[in-house]
Amino acid sequence: MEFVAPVLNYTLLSPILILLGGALIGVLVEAFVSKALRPITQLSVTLGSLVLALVQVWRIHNESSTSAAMSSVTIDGPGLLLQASIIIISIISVFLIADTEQFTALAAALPGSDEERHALQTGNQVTEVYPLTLFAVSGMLVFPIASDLITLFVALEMLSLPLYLMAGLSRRRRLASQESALKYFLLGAFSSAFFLFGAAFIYGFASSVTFSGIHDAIANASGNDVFLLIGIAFLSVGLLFKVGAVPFHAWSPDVYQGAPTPVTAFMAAATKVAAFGAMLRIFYTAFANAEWSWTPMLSLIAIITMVFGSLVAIAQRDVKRMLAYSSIAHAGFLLSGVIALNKAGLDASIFYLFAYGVATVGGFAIVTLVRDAAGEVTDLNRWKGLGKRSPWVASSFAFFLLAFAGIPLTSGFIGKFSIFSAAYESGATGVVIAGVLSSAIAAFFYIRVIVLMFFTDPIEDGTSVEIPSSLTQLTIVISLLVTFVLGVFPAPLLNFITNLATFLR
Amino acid sequence: MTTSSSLVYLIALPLVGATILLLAGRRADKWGHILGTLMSASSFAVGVYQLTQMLGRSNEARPVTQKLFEWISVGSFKVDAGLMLDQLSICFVLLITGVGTLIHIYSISYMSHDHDRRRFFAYLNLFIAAMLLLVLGNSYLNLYVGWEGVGLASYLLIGFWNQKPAYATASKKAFVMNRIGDMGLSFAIMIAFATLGTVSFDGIKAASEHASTAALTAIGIMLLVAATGKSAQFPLQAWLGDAMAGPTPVSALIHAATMVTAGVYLITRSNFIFDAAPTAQLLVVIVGAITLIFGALIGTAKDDIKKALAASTMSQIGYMILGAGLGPVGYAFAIMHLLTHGFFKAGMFLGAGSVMHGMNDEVNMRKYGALRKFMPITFITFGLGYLAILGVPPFAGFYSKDKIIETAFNAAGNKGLILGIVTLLGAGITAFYMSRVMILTFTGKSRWDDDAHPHESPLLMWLPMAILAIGSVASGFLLSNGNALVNWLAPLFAEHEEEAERLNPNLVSGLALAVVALGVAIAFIKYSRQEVAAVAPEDVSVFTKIARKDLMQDAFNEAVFMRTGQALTATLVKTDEAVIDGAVQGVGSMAMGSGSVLRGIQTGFVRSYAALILVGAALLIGAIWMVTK
Amino acid sequence: MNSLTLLMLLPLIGTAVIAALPKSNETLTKQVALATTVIVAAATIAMAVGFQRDNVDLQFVEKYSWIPSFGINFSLGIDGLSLVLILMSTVLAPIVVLAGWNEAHGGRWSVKVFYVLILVLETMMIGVFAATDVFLFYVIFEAMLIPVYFLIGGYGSGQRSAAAVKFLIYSLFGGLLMLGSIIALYVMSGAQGGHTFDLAALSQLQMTSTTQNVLFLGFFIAFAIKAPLWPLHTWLPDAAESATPGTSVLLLGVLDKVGTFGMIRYCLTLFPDASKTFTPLILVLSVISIIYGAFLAIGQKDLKRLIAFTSISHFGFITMGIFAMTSQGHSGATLYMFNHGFSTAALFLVGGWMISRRGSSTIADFGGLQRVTPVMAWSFFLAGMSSLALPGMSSFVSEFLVLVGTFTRYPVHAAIATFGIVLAALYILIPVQKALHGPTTPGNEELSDLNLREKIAIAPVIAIIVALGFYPSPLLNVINPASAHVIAQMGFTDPAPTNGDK
Amino acid sequence: MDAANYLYLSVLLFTIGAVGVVVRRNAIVVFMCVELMLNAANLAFVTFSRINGDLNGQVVAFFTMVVAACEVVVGLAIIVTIYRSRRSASVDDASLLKR
Repeated sequence: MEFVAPVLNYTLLSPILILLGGALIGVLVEAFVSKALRPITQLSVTLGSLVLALVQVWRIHNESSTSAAMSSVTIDGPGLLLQASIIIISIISVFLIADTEQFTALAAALPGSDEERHALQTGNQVTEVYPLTLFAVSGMLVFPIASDLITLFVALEMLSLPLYLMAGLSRRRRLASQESALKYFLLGAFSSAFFLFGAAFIYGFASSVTFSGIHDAIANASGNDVFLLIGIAFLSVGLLFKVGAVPFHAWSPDVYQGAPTPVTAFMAAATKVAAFGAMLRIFYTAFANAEWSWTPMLSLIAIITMVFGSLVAIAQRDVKRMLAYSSIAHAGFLLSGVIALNKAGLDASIFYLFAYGVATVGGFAIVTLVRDAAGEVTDLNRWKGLGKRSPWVASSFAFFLLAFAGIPLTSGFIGKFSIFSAAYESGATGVVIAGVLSSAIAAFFYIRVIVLMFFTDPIEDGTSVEIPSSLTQLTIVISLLVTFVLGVFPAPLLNFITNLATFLR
Repeated sequence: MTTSSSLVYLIALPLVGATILLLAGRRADKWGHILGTLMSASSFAVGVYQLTQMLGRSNEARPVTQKLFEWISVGSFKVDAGLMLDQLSICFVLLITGVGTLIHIYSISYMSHDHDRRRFFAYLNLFIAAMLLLVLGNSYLNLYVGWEGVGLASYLLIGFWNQKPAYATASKKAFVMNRIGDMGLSFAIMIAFATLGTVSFDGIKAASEHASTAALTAIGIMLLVAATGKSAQFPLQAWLGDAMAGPTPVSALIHAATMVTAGVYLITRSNFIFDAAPTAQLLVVIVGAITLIFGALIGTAKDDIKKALAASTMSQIGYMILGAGLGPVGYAFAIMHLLTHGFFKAGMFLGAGSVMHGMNDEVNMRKYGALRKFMPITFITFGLGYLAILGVPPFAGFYSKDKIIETAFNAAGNKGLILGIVTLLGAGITAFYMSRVMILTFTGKSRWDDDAHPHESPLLMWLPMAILAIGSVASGFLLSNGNALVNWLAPLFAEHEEEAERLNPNLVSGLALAVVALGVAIAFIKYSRQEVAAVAPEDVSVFTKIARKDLMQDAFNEAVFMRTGQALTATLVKTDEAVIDGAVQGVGSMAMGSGSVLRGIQTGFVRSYAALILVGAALLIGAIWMVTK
Repeated sequence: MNSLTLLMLLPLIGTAVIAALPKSNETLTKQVALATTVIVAAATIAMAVGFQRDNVDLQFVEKYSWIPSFGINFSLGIDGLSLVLILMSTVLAPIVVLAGWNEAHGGRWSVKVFYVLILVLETMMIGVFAATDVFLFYVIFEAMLIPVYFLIGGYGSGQRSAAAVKFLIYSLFGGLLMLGSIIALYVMSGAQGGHTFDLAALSQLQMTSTTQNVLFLGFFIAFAIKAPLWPLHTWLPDAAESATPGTSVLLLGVLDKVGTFGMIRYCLTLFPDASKTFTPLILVLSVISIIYGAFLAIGQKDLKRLIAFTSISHFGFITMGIFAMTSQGHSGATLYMFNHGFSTAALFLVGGWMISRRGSSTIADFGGLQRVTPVMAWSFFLAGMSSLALPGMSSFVSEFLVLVGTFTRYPVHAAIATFGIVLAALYILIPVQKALHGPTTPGNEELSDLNLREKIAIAPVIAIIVALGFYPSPLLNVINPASAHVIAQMGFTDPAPTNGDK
Repeated sequence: MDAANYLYLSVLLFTIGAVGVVVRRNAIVVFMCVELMLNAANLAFVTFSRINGDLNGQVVAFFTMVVAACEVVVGLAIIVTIYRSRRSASVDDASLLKR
C-alpha cells in the first residue's frame, strides 16, 4: 500500500500555527532574553500572536473545508466561532496572567527555600507561564475543529498538559497549588485513558477514526452496536471530565482554588469553550444518528450536574470554590444545549459559551483584587462590606454574579433563555424544568454574596482592595461591557452566530 | 315627577360648614359655632321652603327629585348621585334640621368651656349633612353613603372626648356594631341588584311587583339587620348605652332624635319590600317587640340619667319598629311616634344635659334630688317631656303611642293579642322608670356632693329646651288632628282596608292609662315614700343586677364574639409565622442542608475522586444499557 | 408616535443628571429627582388626555425590532388598564420623593444612589405596564426586582437585608416559573408559524388543555407571589416592615399591582380556558386572603406590618374581582388597583412620619396624637377611613363594585368577603384608638406636627381619594371599555337579574 | 487464534489499571496504572485495526505512545516537585484542598 503525502491548507490552519510559533518563540525568549526585559517581551509576544491569530480567524471566517489537514480537522462556522471565542477569552486572561505577583518566581524551587527567596530578591522571575498558555490555547483551538479521533485525543492532551503545569505555579500557598496540579494531572490522565479506550471501541465499531466515517457507520448501522455504545460512554467520560460535569467534576473545585487565580480564570473560561466545542461537534456530527442512545445519558448527567452544582455552591465559604461550583452548574446548563441537538441548540451553546467565558474571566479578575498582606483573600466572610470599601469593584462583581444568575439585562439571561428554549424545542422538558429550578437555587448563593458585600458591615482585618493594574482594569471593563451589551443588544452577535454556525460533515 | 335644583343645598350647606370648620382649624375658633349654627339653620330654612312648595302641589306631584351627576356606572350597575324629597323624607328633613338647629344653639352655651368647641360644631354639621343624605338619597346606595356617614359622625362625636380611653372604646364599639348592620345593608343592596337588577327606590318598587317572595324576603331580612344596627335594636343594641359617652347634645340629637331612628326610616321607605315579604315583616315586629321590653327593663335599673334615657330611647324605637312592622296601617304611626319622640326625648336629653351642667357633670341620679327649686325651667320642660313619653293626654306621646298599641291589638290572630299586651306592658314599665328618673332627679331630699352648686342654665340652653317642650306638648295633636300625617303619607304606602277593631280605641287608651298609672304609682311608692341611698345598694334582686348590666348583652358579646375573635386572631398570627412562613424558610434551609451534606463528597483525596469517576463511568454505561435493553 | 418611549426615557435623563451632580450637594439631587418625577407625571397626564376612551385597541403603539432571531420586539402600547396603572405610578412617584425627603439619609449609600434607584425604578414601572411583548415584559418584571432589592436592603431599617433577600428570592422563584412558561410559549409559537413574543399573536396559540393549565400556573404563581395572594404572602410583611415608607409605597402601591395587572393582561389573555378552570380555586384563595389578611392585620403590633396585612386583604378583593368575570367585578378590581395605590400611600407616608418622629413603629408606643399633632392624626385617620372603604372615599366605590360584581355570579364568595368590611373597621380603628386617641403617652408630648412639605405631599393624595370617592366617572370611563373588552373576550356576559326565581 | 481474546486482555488490563489508580497510594504507582490503561487502549486499537483490516488503529497506537511519553514528562515533573516539598509521594497526603 502506498502513502499519499499530506496536503495542508496553511491559511485555514494559520491561527493554530501562529500560536504554536508564538509559543516556541516564547520558549526561546525564556532562554535568551535578559530577566529585565523578559516579562514585557513575553507579554508582547503572547498578546501579539493571539491578536494575529484572531485577525486570521476573522479573515477566514467565511471559509469552510474538511480537507484543511487531510480531513483530520474541519474548518467551519462553529469551529471558527469557537476559536474566536477562545482567543478573545485568552487575550483578556493574559492581561491577568501578566500580573507576575501571582506566580512563583521559580517553580522548581522548594516552597520557602533559599533559592526561591533569592530568586524573588534578585527579581529573577521565570515567565514560562506565557509559552505554556500559548501551547494550551493552540490545543484548545484544535480541540473543537478536530474531526477524527486521533486529532481529538492529541488536542485534548495538548491543551491539558500545559494546564497541569500552570495550575502549580502559584506564588502564595504553593503546597496547595502543587497539590491542585497533582490532582488535576492524575485525574486528567485517568479520564483521558477512558477517553482513549472509548475511542478504541468506537474505532472498533466503525473501523474508521474520522467523524464522517463514524457517522456513516452509524447511519447504515454496520458493525457491532455494543462497541459503539461502550465507546460513546467512555469517550463521554473524557469529555465530561473536561467540562466538569458531575460526577466527573471533583477536580474542579480543588484545582480552581489551588491554581493561581489568573490561571483559574483562563482554565475555567477557555477550557469550557474548547471542551464543549469538541463535545458539540462530535455529538452533532459523529453520533447524531445514535441520538436515542446518548440523549438519556446526557440528560441524566445534565440534571445531576445542575442540581448538584447549585446545591453545593450554597454551602461554600470560599469565593473561588463557590465560582467553581457555579461553573459546574453552568456546565449542566450547557449540556442541555448539547442534548438539544438542533440548530438553535448549537447557536445558543456558542453564544452561552462566549458570554459565560467572558463573564467568568471578569469575575476572577475581581477576585485577584481582594487581598491582604498574605495575598488574595478568598474567604467569603472577609468579603463583608466590600461594597463600602470599594463600591465599584463590588458593583462589578455583583453584576457578574447577576449575569451568572441569569438576571435579565445581562448576557447570562439571554444565554439561559436561548439554550433552555432550544432544549425545550427538542423535547427535553425534564432538563429544562431542572434547569429552571436549579437556577432558582443558584440565584440564592449569588445573592448571598451580594448581601455579604453590600448589606454587611466590613470587619477590619487588613483585607483591602488592590488598585487594579491597567491591564486588569482593561479585563474587567471589557468583560463588563461584553456582559452588559450582550444582555441588552444581543441581536448582532446572535445573527452573526446564526448565519455562521452550521457543522460541516 | 317634579324636579328641583335646590335639594342639594339641604346637604351642601352643612357639609360646607363642616369642611370650613375642619380645614380652618383654630383660626375658626372665634366664630366656628356661629357658622355651624347658621349653616344648620339655613338648611332648615331650605327645608321649610321645600315644604311650602310641596304643600302647594297635588299628592302625585309632591315628590321632587334632583339628579346631580352619574355617580357609578358599570355595565348594568348604574347609580346616579340623585336626591329625592317626598312626603316621608320631608318629615325627616324638618326634624333633623329643626331639632338639629336647636341643639346647635344649645351647644353654643353647653360647650362654651370646651376649647375644641369648633371641632364639635364641625362634627355636628357633618352629621346633619350625612343624615340628610341618608333620607334624601334616591337609591339604596346613596342611602348607604349617608348611612355610613352618620355612623362616622356618631363615631367622632361619641369619641369627642376620646382622651378618656373608655370613651374612645365606646366610639369604636359603636362604629363596629354599626358596621355589622351596614354589612346587612350592603347584602341587601347586592341581593337587590342580583335579583332585581337595580338599586334605586323607584326601580326596586317597580321590580318588586314581579319578584319572587324569596328574594324580597332575603332583601327584607338584610334591611332589618341594617336597621337593628343603626337603631340599636335587639341584638345589636349594646352600643347605645356606651354611646352616652358623647356630649349630651350629641345624645339628644343623634342617639335620641334622629340617627337612631334611621332604621325606622329604612323600613318605612322599603315598605314595598316588606309588604310583599310577610316573613321579613314578622321578624321586624318581633325585633321591635323584644327591644321595647328589653330597653324598658334596662331603663328600670340605670342610675346614670343618660343611660336611663338611652334605654328608654331603645325601647321607644322598639315601638316604632314594631309599628312599621305592622305594615301599611302601621307605617304612618311609626313615623308619627318617631317625630313626637324626636321632640320629647331630645327635650329630656337636653334637660338632663342642663342638670349635669348645673351639677358639674354628675350623671348619677342618686346624687341628685330636690333640683325642682333650683332648676325650675329644666324641671318644667323635662316634666312636659315626661308626660309626653308616658302618653298622658293630650301630650304628644298619647297620640302616637296609643295608635301603635291600638294597631298592635288590631293585628290579625294571636299576633295581635301578644303584640298588644307587650306594648301595654312596655308602656307600664316606661311609666315606672321615667317616673323613677323624675322623682330621683327633681323631688325628694338633695343627695348632692358637697361641691355641687345647682343653678338654672342660661338662656341659650333653656330656650331650645322650651321650644322642644312645646313640641312635646303640641306635636302629637297637630300631627294626628284629622289624621294629618296619615293622609300626608298615604300616597307612599300601599292601600289597606281598615281591619276589624279587636278592641274599641277608647278602651285601649283606658287600658294604657291604667297601666301607666300603675307604673307611676309603683315608682312613687318605691322611690318617693322611702329614702333613696346615695350609692346604689348592692343587696338587690338578681334581676336588678342583671338589668344594671344591660341584661348581660355585653357579657354575652364579649364571651361569644370578642374572646373567640381574639383567640382566632392570636392563633392565626402564630400560624402565619410558624406554619406558612416556616414552610418557606424550611425549603431554604433544606437546600442549605443538602448542600453542606453533598459537600462531604469532596473529601480532598484524589483516589476518592478517581473512584467517583469510575462510578460515573458505570453510571453512563448503565444509562446507555437502560435505553438499549 | 413614540410618546411611551419618551416617557420611559424621562426618568433616565433625570438619572443621568443626578449621576453628574456632586455627591455633596444632596438638596440639589433631591430637587432634580422631584423635578423629574413631576415632569413625568405631567407628561403622563398629558398622555391620558390624548387617550381615546372608547377605543379598546392598544394606543400609543410603537414597535422596534430588538432580538429578531428570537422574534423579540421592543413593543409598547397601552389600553385603559395600563393607562390607569401608569398614571397611578407616575403620580405617586413625585409624592413619594417629596414625602420621603429625608428617607435616604439612614441608608448605607449616598443620597444620589437612592434617587438613581428610584428613577430607574420609575422607568421600569412605566415599561412593565406598557410592554406588549411578553419577553420585554418579563425582562422588566425581573429587572425591577434589583432596584427595589437595593432600596430595601440599603435604605431600610431593622432586618433590612434579610427582608430584601426574602423578597428577592420569592420573586425570582416566581419569575423563573414564569420563564419556564414563556419558553414553552415561545417554542410553541415557533411550531405554529414563526417564533414571536407578541402578546396578541401568542394569545392565538393552539394548545392542549393540560399544557394550558401548566403554563397558566407558571404565570399565575409568579403573579400571585407579586400580588401577594395567600399563602404566598409571607415576604410582604417583612419587606414592608423593613423598607422605608416611600419604598413601601412603590412596593405595595405599584410593584404588587404588576401581579394583578399580569393576571388580567397575561393569564386571562393567554390562557382563557385555564383561567376558567382555575377560577374556583383562585376565588377561594382570594376570599381566604381577604379574611386572613384582615385577621392578621388586627393581630399586628407593628404599624408597618399592620398596613402590609391590610394590603393582603385588599389584594384579595382585587383578585376576586378579576376572576369574578363580571363587568362590575372587573372594573371594580381595576379601579381598586388605582385606589389602593393611593390609600396605601397615604397610610404608609403618614405612618412613616409618625414612626420617624416617635422613633418606633410599635403601635403601643403612640397615643393621644390627635391632641398633640392634629394634622398628622387627621391625615392618618382619613387614610384609615379610605382603607376601610368608607363611602365617600374612592376605595368604597371599587370595593363595592367588586363585591356586587362577584355577588351576581358567586354569591357565597362575595358574602364571606363582605365580612371583611367589619374586620376592616377593626383593623383600622384599633390602631386609630391606640395611636391617636386616649391620653398622650409619655414621650409623645413634644412630637411636631406635619411641616409644610409633608402637608403638600399628603394633600394631593387625600384630595384624589375624596374626589374619586364622589366622582369616579373619569376613571371608570377609561376602565369600563377595557374591562368590558376582556370580559367579552373571555366569552362571559354579566348575569341577568333573576327576579329571585333561582 | 481469535483476535477477540486480545480485546478481553485489553479490557482486563484497563480494569487492572483503573482499580490500581483507586487503590494504590504511591503517586508513581498510580501514574503507572494510568499508563497501563493507556496501553490497554493501545492494545484495543491494534486489535481492532487487525479485526477491521484497517491501518488507522496502528497509527493511533503510535500517537498514543508519543502522547504518553509527554505525559510522563509533565507528570513526573509534578510528582517530583510535590515529593520534594512534602517528602512523601503518597497521594493521600496531598489533601489540603477539600470540601
